Amino acid sequence: MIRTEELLLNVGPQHPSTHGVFRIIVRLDGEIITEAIPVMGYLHRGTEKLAENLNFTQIIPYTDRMDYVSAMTNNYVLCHAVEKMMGIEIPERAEFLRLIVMEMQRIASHLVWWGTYLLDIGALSPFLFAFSDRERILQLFNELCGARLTYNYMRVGGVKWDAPEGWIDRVKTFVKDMRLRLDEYHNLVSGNEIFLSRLKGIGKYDADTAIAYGLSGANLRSTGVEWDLRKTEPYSLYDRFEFDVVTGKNGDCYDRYLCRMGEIEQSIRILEQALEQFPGDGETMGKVPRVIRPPAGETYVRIESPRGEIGCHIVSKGKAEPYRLKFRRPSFVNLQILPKLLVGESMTNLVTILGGIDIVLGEVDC
Amino acid sequence: MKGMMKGLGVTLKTLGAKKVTHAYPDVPIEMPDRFRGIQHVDREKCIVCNQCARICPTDCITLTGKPNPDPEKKGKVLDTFDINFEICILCDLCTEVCPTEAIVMTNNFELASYSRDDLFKDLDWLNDNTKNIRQDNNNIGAPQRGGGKAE
Amino acid sequence: MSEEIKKDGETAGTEPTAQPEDNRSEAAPETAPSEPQTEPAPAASAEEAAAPSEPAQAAEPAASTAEPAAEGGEAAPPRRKETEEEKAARRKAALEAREAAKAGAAQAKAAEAAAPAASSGDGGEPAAPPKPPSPNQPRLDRAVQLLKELVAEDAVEEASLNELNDDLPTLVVKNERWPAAAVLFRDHEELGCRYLRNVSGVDYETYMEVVYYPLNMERRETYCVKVRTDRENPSVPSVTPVWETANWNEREIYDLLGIDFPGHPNMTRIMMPDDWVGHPLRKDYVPLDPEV
Amino acid sequence: MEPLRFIDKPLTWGHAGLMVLMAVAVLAVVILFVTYAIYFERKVIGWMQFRKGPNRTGPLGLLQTVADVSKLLLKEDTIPAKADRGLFILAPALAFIPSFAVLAFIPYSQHLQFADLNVGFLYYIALSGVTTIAIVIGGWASNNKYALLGGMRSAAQMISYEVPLVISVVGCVMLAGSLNLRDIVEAQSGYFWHWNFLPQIVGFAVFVVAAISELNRTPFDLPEAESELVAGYHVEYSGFRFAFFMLSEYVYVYAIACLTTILFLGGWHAPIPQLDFIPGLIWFVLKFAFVVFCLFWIRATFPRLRVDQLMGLAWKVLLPLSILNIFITAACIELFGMGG
Repeated sequence: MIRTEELLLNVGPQHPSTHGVFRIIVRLDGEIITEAIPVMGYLHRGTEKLAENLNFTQIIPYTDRMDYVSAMTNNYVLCHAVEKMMGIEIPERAEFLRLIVMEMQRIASHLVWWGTYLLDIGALSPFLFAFSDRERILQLFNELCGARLTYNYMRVGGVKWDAPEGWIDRVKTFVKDMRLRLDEYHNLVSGNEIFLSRLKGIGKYDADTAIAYGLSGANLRSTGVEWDLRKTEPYSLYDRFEFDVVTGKNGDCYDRYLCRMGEIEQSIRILEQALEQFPGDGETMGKVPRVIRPPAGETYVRIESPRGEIGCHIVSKGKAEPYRLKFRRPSFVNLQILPKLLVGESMTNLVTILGGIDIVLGEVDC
Repeated sequence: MKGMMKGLGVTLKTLGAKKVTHAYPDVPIEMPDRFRGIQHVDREKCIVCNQCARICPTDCITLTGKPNPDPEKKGKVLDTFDINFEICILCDLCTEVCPTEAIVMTNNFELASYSRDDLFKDLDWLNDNTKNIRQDNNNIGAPQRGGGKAE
Repeated sequence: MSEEIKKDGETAGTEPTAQPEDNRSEAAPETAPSEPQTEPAPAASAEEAAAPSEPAQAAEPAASTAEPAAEGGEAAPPRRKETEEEKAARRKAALEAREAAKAGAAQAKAAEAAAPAASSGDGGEPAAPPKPPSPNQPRLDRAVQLLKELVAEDAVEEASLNELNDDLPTLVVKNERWPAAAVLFRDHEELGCRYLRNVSGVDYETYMEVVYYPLNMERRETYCVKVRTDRENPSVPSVTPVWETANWNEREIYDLLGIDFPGHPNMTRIMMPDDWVGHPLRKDYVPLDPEV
Repeated sequence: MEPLRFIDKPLTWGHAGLMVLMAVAVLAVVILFVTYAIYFERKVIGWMQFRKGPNRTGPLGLLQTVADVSKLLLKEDTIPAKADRGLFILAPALAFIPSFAVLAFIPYSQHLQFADLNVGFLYYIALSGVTTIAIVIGGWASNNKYALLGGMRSAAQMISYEVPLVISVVGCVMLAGSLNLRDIVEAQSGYFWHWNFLPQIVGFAVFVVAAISELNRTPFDLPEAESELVAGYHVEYSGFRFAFFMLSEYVYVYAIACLTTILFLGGWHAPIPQLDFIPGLIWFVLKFAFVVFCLFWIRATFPRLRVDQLMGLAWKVLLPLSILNIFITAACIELFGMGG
């Protein structure tokens, strides 16, 4: 008589495919997962608590460290929320710069995702391909604001730095090259039969489930829901540009992959238009009071980060520090569906599904 | 099969492509001027206004002043100035608020050390850190700039 | 965003002639009228009690503007143990008079603008006369009506439009009525909020509040629903059965604020270690080691 | 090179000494190969990824692997407290010995061969199966769940893929009329279209896929899939025990590359007989290097298969194809008089 028993496997916190310090306790029947319990908080730094003792300018560097592969959008959501409460007008040039860096950041973020996801699936080269191109974006950011990852670039009322000499032209060159590189990426991976068989039909959910779980970003759009805050609730200057919301059909990992790759292309489109229309001259800081004190009250502002809807809920009592600052982190919300998706899948698909959700642990744990 | 062949084609093409590897320790990396590296503090320029210590989000700056030794002059001069690079996040806010550009960023970033104690830099060290000082500091947060326009 | 505030932001820059002394004294009225109506009396009075001390301290360094830098320089560098008022005062001391005038004017204007904004959010009453009615007003009224009709007469405690947030219809729902109200929000065809954007918990020192942002994706309409609970035994019915999104968000709020969510399938800590004592985001939370 | 055939002669002390010497020589060659196979693997994959690959240890980084191996050998030998000590120690040795033993029968050129076995190919299959056992033992003895999963995957994979691997070769054997590898190579003499990879195209394809799988290399590197199982069966191994696993893996690369060359690429034969003046050994090495390069190339490009797909591929695709190949080959031999 053969005795079989379930295996309790601890995936993480140090595991190559959890993209940070994330832990899933999985119960395995053979290689089939019967239960998955996510455990997080290893990277919890209490950003929201820290923020209660800091003024808004001081909080901006902390937002860099939440979603550290997409710091620009984090900067933006905080500044945007404060500006909204205070009714500050942003000069057009500053808003253009913000939009350009946010779209570049979206490309950079999706490149990181693409590289690491393919690494999860077992392909080595895409990681280096993606990072060598992301490097160019980081270099451009470095020229713009002096940092490669934690930019601290935006300020309430504008941006800290104007574009340096020739920077816009260098971005234009990059955008042109990026189009070609994107084709190369598709040639390298997107048609590969092994890759397709790994992704198609894996981690599938329908639109209703996605909405019930509050998914956002490519995770939601892969089910066919046309929901991109840049289009549905335009902020910044997005209503001036022409671009499509990339959606999928089946809501599986492959559609999520296509959505994100399509978003890179759309970001390139937006960048091309934005760089053409970039105002030749102008202010980069609006009229901002010396001490930034939003009026008492509260606001919830949301924008489309590469991972989905990032929101910033500020409760102010009219002081320079927020009374309560809460970030709606898309990774955190998107990750909730993971235990549901994992049941009945194999260990290999755990990696595929987790990678497909695209989480950044700095943001999950905040 | 077609997709696999395409992929093989891409990697084969890359075999002869230009490499991006930077021979870093042998060839130093030139950072752009705006790069935010280890601060330089000019003890002559500092007016001990404490702005940098106050804006610092991580409280890594401590400074004290003393009366100006020259009785003719008013105000204070810097006595001690320490930055704890264990917790400094090089966010640039201290240079942004400095009214006299006494604290500025440099393009140096190599801080690795075998001891945490070495990361505690005092005034002498920071004052002597004069290589690659950033030219344009864009201190938009400084009082005379009024948090107004950038340039 | 209300047009008034925006306009004031612009005009503030063009009116640099205001006297600095006047602006200092305006710090007190700034906090008082902007007290939102959604706050109960104790919080407001505490705030007002704190407010007068601020200009008093601020005035002193501002008077000796001759050498503003010296003030900070001789003391040890500021630590977090300083009170908020002291910090604010120091910051002001560092301003030059011209900047202070500008900033003061802007703040005063902002405060004035905020005052009508706050008063307009008074239980669905007509807004202040000069302001055109918001396009969101019917939406708010309808939601209130539906909740009153279909859930319970006492379901809605307050309803207002949040001017700081694009006139967002904001409802305060009675704690016990919240599960039924949540189902209504999701399933009623006129509300149809199948998507829950965000859940936040706020500690207002006299009570706790959980803020929900349900969203109707088809019509792109967001609501803000607040549920209040007392601070001693904070508890808000869980809406995880209604919106799965709430699951981890509620756990996070439980973890960081200590609000219990009866009905939640797995009410455990999510960020902090399981054996952690206290709830860090509470205003009275004392860290074990203040240096860390 | 007649002295090399001494194995067929009666065993004397002299012969035994020679055998030991030859074994040491082969070991030296193999270790040299492994050292530089690893080096070139890293170089080639680096080049394919816009990198330069190892370039800091020694000139052009040529001493990189030497440094790596020295480090592994000097490293503290750790055995997990809860591991099955005996089996844990046994597994790396058990993995390496057969991998080295299979090299004995490989004919490098017309005359250079250590043991001319009549059942050469079967000998390879029989011995390489032992390594599978070693991997399972290693995975089990580590007392680690990841290692156990890796070991089980490895066992399932190796057993599944050995079947199509053997059957795909049957076509070649039928064409040559012998299991002896020298005879198989001799049967492929002539122009390069006489090499088995064209007449036996189906068999060749099946063989390549099954061989890569036998090697546990991308896209079949599931037993040690680092993104899922961290490192699979050798997750608890470090130091020289880990080095032994690595070594046996690369020795198998060597063996499989040799086998591919011999069975399908005409062994030491020149592509066209006019080029016969170049020694056969050089042709052999060239073909061998090409096969090894292809392995690296594939590793740089492909993602990994999933376990269930892997098993499905073996049993549902490769096995029927290779059996079909036997029938087609038999029919061709019968109808068109191909082969011997």
